[in-house]
Amino acid sequence: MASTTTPIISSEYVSPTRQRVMGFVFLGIALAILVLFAMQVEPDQLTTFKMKLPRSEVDIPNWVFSSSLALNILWVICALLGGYQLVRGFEKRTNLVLGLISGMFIFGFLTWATSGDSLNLAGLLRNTLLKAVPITLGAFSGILCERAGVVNIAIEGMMLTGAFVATVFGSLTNAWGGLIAGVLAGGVLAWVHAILSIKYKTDQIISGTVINIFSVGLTSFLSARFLAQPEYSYLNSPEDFEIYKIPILSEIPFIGPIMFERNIFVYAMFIFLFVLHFGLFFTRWGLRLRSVGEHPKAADTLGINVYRTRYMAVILGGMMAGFAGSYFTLGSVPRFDELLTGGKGFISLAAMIFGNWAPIGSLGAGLLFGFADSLKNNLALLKVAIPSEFLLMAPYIATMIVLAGVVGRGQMPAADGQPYEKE
Amino acid sequence: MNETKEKAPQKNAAQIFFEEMRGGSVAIPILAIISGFILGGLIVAITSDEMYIAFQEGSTVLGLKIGFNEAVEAFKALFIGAFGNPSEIWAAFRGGDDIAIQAAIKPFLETLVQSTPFIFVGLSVALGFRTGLFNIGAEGQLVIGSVTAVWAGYAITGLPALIHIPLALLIGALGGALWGFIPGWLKAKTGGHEVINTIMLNFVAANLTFWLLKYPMLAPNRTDPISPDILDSAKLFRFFADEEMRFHIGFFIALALGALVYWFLFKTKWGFELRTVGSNPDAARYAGINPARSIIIAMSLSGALAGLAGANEVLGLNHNLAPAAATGYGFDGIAIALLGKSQPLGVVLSALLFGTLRNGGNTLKRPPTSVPIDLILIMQAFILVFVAAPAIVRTIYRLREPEEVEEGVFVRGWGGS
Amino acid sequence: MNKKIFSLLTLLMVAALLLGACGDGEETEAPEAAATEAPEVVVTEAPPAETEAPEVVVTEAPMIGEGFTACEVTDTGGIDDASFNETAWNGIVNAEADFGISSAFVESQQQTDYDVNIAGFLDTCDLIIAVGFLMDAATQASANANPDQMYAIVDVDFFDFVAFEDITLDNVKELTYRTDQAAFLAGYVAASVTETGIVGTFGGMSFGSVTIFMDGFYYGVEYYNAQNSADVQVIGWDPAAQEGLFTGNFESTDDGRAMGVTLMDEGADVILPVAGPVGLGTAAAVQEAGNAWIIGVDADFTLTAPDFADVTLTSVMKNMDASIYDVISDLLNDLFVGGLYIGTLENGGVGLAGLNDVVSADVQAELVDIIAGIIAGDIQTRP
Amino acid sequence: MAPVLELKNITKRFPGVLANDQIDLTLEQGEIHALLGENGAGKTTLMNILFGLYNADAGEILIKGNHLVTGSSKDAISAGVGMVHQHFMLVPVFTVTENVMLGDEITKYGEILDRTAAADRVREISQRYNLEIDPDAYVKDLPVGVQQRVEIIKLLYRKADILIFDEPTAVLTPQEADELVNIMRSLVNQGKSIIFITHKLREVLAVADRITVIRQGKVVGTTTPAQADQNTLASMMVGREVDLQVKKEAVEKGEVILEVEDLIVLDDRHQAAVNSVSFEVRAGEILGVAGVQGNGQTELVEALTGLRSPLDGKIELLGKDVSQATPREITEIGSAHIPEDRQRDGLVLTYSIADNLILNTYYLDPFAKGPILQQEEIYKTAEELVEKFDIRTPSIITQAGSLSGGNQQKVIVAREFSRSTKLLIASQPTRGLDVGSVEYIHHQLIEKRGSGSAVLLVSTELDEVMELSDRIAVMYRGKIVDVVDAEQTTKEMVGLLMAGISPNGAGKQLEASKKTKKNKTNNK
Repeated sequence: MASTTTPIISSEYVSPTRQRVMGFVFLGIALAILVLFAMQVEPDQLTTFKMKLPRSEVDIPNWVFSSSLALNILWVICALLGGYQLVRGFEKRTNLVLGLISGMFIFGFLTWATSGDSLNLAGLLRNTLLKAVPITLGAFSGILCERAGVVNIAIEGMMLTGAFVATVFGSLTNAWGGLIAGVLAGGVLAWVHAILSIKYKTDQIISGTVINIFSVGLTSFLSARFLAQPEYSYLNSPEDFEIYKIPILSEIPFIGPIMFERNIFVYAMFIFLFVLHFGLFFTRWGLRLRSVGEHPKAADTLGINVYRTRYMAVILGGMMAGFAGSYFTLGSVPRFDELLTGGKGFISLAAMIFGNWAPIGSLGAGLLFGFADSLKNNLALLKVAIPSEFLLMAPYIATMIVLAGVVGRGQMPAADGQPYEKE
Repeated sequence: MNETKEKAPQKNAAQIFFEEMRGGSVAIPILAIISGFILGGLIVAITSDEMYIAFQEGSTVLGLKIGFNEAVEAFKALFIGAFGNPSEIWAAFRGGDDIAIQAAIKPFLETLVQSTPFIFVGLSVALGFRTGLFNIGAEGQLVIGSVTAVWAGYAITGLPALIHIPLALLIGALGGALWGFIPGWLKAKTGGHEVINTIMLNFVAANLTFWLLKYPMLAPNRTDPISPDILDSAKLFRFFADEEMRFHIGFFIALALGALVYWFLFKTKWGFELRTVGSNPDAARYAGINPARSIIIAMSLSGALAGLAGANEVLGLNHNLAPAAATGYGFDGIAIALLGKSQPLGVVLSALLFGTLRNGGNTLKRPPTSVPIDLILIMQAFILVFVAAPAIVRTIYRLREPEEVEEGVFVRGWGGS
Repeated sequence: MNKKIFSLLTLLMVAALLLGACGDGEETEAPEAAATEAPEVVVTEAPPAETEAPEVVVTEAPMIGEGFTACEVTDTGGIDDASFNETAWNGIVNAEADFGISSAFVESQQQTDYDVNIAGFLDTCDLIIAVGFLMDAATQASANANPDQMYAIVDVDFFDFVAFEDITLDNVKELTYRTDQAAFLAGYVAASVTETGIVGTFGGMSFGSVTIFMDGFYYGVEYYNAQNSADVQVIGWDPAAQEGLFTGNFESTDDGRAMGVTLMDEGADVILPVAGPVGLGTAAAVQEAGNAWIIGVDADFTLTAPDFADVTLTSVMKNMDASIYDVISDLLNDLFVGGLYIGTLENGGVGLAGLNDVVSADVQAELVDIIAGIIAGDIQTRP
Repeated sequence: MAPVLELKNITKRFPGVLANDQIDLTLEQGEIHALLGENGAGKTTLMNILFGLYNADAGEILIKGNHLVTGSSKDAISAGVGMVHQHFMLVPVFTVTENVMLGDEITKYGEILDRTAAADRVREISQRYNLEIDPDAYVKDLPVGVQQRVEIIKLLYRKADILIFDEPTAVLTPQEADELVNIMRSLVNQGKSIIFITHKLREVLAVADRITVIRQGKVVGTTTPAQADQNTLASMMVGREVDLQVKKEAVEKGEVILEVEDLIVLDDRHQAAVNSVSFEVRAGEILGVAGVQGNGQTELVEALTGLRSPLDGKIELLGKDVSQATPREITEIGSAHIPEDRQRDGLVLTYSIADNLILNTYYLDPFAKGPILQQEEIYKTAEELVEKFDIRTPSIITQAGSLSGGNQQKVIVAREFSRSTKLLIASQPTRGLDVGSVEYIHHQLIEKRGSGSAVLLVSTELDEVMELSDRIAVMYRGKIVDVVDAEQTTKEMVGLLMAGISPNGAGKQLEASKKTKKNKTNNK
């Protein structure tokens, strides 16, 4: 390709400028930890992290340490890493180190915020996990579609419809009935998206926008017309999924109660993570799906039915979004309210891009969003002097920074968003 | 090829119209709107209890009849809500009483009031489309525009209306422009996709506004997050003394901007640059146009137009700012720009349609029809599908295929480069 | 049909609440009511006299409301928010059943809708009820322009902030509520049942009509601490700084759930969510945890969200339904006077719903004294 | 014995074009059958029909006497048909093995890919047919010639008997092309049959057993190399006598217009696509840049036109340093540019011809006064240019996209030649054009030279460079291997230079260039 406006940077390449910039970023973080946190705490203050969930039977003592000592160690490590980056450079591992240092900054922030107080770390992580569930599942939906070359901006709409349908059918039958219905509803919308974008070659972003508008309209319309009416209120109390404690795993200290005392949505997220990763990269199904998203014509010449593969991928993606939507009404709160997804579908989209179109990356991005979302509650409780509105903004700004290439550009499927013209 | 135009580079309006008609450029939106209404009516019918009761207790025919009536009643309400009652209008004009005429045409004027922000956001999104940008953040730009405009409305004092109003509008536009500039700059410099960035900025704008209203912009002596009222000198001129006749000059400002955007896009070299970048960024670079600069300019202008929508709402209608000042306009803007084929004239017409639906919808949701206003969203979605996938409409109504592709294609995918 | 039965049912609840012991006659019709009947707290010793007359003759009276239409314009939340808008609506529904009036509602999507929605009811409605402080200006403007039209507005006391003087319009009833008084009681009750010594609260957005609950709740807990030399902590609200825990919306039940979980993680076992339907998410979290309590807001949660009746400790009642019912009744009986109404414990405008069995009889008895104290003005319920 | 392949009466219509008109073709066992025709004659369409990528409107296909139901490449593949496409059908981010097995995967436990077994299979094939390859390499990292090998292995993996090569030499050096011929021969010897699509007469005569010529969708005739020569084939292909020679007058060389010194340009992957290149072009001469596609020509032209800023070195245009100038500055100093990809860079296909004719002068008087475009002036100029450059169009407001390739190129030529410039940079100016248009463009270039302009002609068509240029600079792996006088060199010599082999002592330079960068490929 001759004249693209921005050069494509291969994932492994670290330019000298970037090396220096990153070095200064690392040092900046070190300085921030020193000035903002380490110098603000009294020498004798303690930070207490509670490691046990309130109802958990697995006992584990609180984690108590000196705030200032911990903070001083943190900034020194960051400064050393920054110095090394400036002088020698971590090359390929720059992003890894950036992740590490970001982690230390966050830990430093928590240590500072909690100094002289206590914070339930286990609870924070559990909330992070739960908040990540719909986002990650939504991102999986995006991955399925986009790996096959179809942009799905309609995750939000599919989630919303999935949540609505799951509520109604969950109320009429049981949780499983609701789940199946919600998943199918997502699939039906995706089928429409597939027809529009694959058969009619409508711009995929427009097609997605239409589905979003339609979903908001339809669910709100039906909700106002039926669910809000007292005589139909029985349609808005679905049976939801109970917590299922996994026998041995839930006994593991700290991690057990956080991860293995949850309902099926959390487990499903991990199962889908494995299935999707393995399926995409280690099976015939995945190889073909990805080939259709990378170079559909090549796939076509090898006898792979591009249209059918894309239909399949998009419909599966829609079902995944329907599943993600069902989480809201069957896995979280058994009740549908207008617009209850609150933009999570769009965050999913960001998480997918953030996660480099890969299931594991998306989970990471989902956890990051979940963490930011949960942390703001804890910070409000710790009376950290940051207005709640700014805490609410944090995840979105973080996404923009990541997208701006601070962490490096991802590898989008080459044919993403391009309709395939057979003739 | 049309033989008549061979030696006539300057086409007149009638020629353009017939050409467009044959190619479906005009026919398709019209048929799409008709189809949208039919499907909307269908939804009203199938969600009405009365129809099912009639099915159970009466006959199928009766049920269908009742369903049909429900839909007709709904659209009647929508029509009267949007344009007024024809017989009343007729009577009022015959009577010649000013007050009665005012009352009779009030729904129609209210439709124009409701259309005004739609024109602005429609133009905003259309300008982006023309430059190959998908501005999904008109919502956030609108919010920021209303914040800055309301600030200019109450904080700047001592100016005559003739200066204060344009100044407040300008500051509103600048606020929106800033909120468009950010994703534009990010796109041009880092390739970060504007769809994601504008979505993110919508959330940021909402939270930022709430904080501003809670603290720096909180009206004196109040506790709830609400800004002070703007000064009288910043209020957009209203044409009627009656408080309930909200028709104000904003509508004409919007129309003027429509003309301005048309002139800018199609009659100036700047517009030529933006459209070239939108149609073929590689060719634009080849032709010496700086696509990065064009992207930044286009996003800023797009933001400015959306910001004006917000300014229009606070300066013309609300006169102060509270949370939930305006919602949903971002997606409406996309729909309007698509429906209007990103042509300023088309955008104005589509915005009038949306204003009609919105205002009519307000009547629709009141008794006796009590149809949730969300119906119009569903109808809009249908209309859009048909516009975006003209092949469907062509199949249904058996139109011929167009020969030429249309100008202005979006950047596909997320990569941004 | 169903709708009528439901209306009747709701009416009975309200009647039961307002009149305390007077509810006996209708018991058979309302099986769900039985659950709430027993631990009833009598918040109003002296119900307003003028409401008593029409109330008693519910079934026999001729429908004096024929031809009268009452209409509600909601805030941006839906009519079915299980709290704010819905409670107000119930007042109209009750009046509909009692007086045979007609009713209508319309939901607002955004600020610019308020004018339109109010104006849209001008021709058809005898009384327009605007719900929410955001409709302040729109209602005032409309009322000034239409002196013959009657209005009621919830949560607003008209005030000219520039001239710094109160505004009273003859055709508008401004309905405001000292919910801090009722929330104070809830705080006291919460402090009495907590086992962890921590109770929590959060809001939807930081509006005055929201934080007033949190203020009262906080002061109620403090009062309990002072009276019983206890050390129950409130997390999620700091009345001095007027900062606390907020979801940032009134829609996301999932956020409500997360709030509940977070508060429980930090040890709270009684939670007051002041966030409309978001609170139902908290209720779901509390129900799942099993060892905590939720306090309902605006309406009695055991009625509006019966699924969570088992974890509902009590509800802070903002009896918008009753006061709107009264406004309609006054209008029908030519007793209407424009101006400010302040719902208090004294006049029954606010109150505490039925207490869960877990609340000891002692505490119930103490509440009676506290109510008296508040009414007398001896106890401070907000900063 | 029945022919291995028979195409009967194949007809295919595209909107406005009859691409294939009742075409008959037979392929015998063990032969190389060349399908010869101009660009746009319908060769590729025919093969795409055979391969199931397109559906024919009429006609039938017989393979070893059996009907082939077309409509899916799957059927074609299972019938033993394989195709090496002109644009490689390879997924760049997949490995060689993954590309080879895609669509016919070796799996274990049902669905799970058995990469080891597949890699073994690839290795086995590559040894048997002498096609050296690393099965685990990513395709995006391979040079073009090796990518072509992957394509061939893909066919052999599928046990294809009928191999179709679509313009396979377009991206190869003459030497690589010769090697390909050897590979094709050995494949035929092992029992395969080959259809070889090309428009290059020389290759046809060298390789084919039989030659079928098609023109405008129709079969003109079938012949053999023994019965035909270049001229008869050319006239069959074009339909009239063609003069393959270009006449050019001697022109006095003038001042130096463009001077390039030690230019280094990075490509999109941050590798030096142009590595220390120096040359100059004088007024009144055509400097041809020869070289196999992807040896840095694209990046060189981009640097010269301001589309890509060079890492180092100097570019002087009319004495001004323009190495960091913008495209507009360079245009204004006096450079015209016919871009390599006219549809991507040269035209806005959705714009009218009139707008395309002012694409880089729209802001200048008289087309714009202040910010306002002067529509009448634009139309007037457009009418004149359409007339002068003989652009065949219904009107000047017709969309450029609806014109034929030749007329599109004329629009660009009209635009670039209507400005008075001292330098013309023409990149692949005749790619994909019919013979008539090629003649026209060649004529225009010569005329430009005659008018005292300097012309830099970049082309991968060696014949074109040889005929038009005064001097020829040969590029190989980002270096200029040698600059030779067109009069005093031969095709063979330039061919060797294009392969990086320097017959007269430029070897040192080459050694250096080999060290600097390997894996240099274009990533088209």
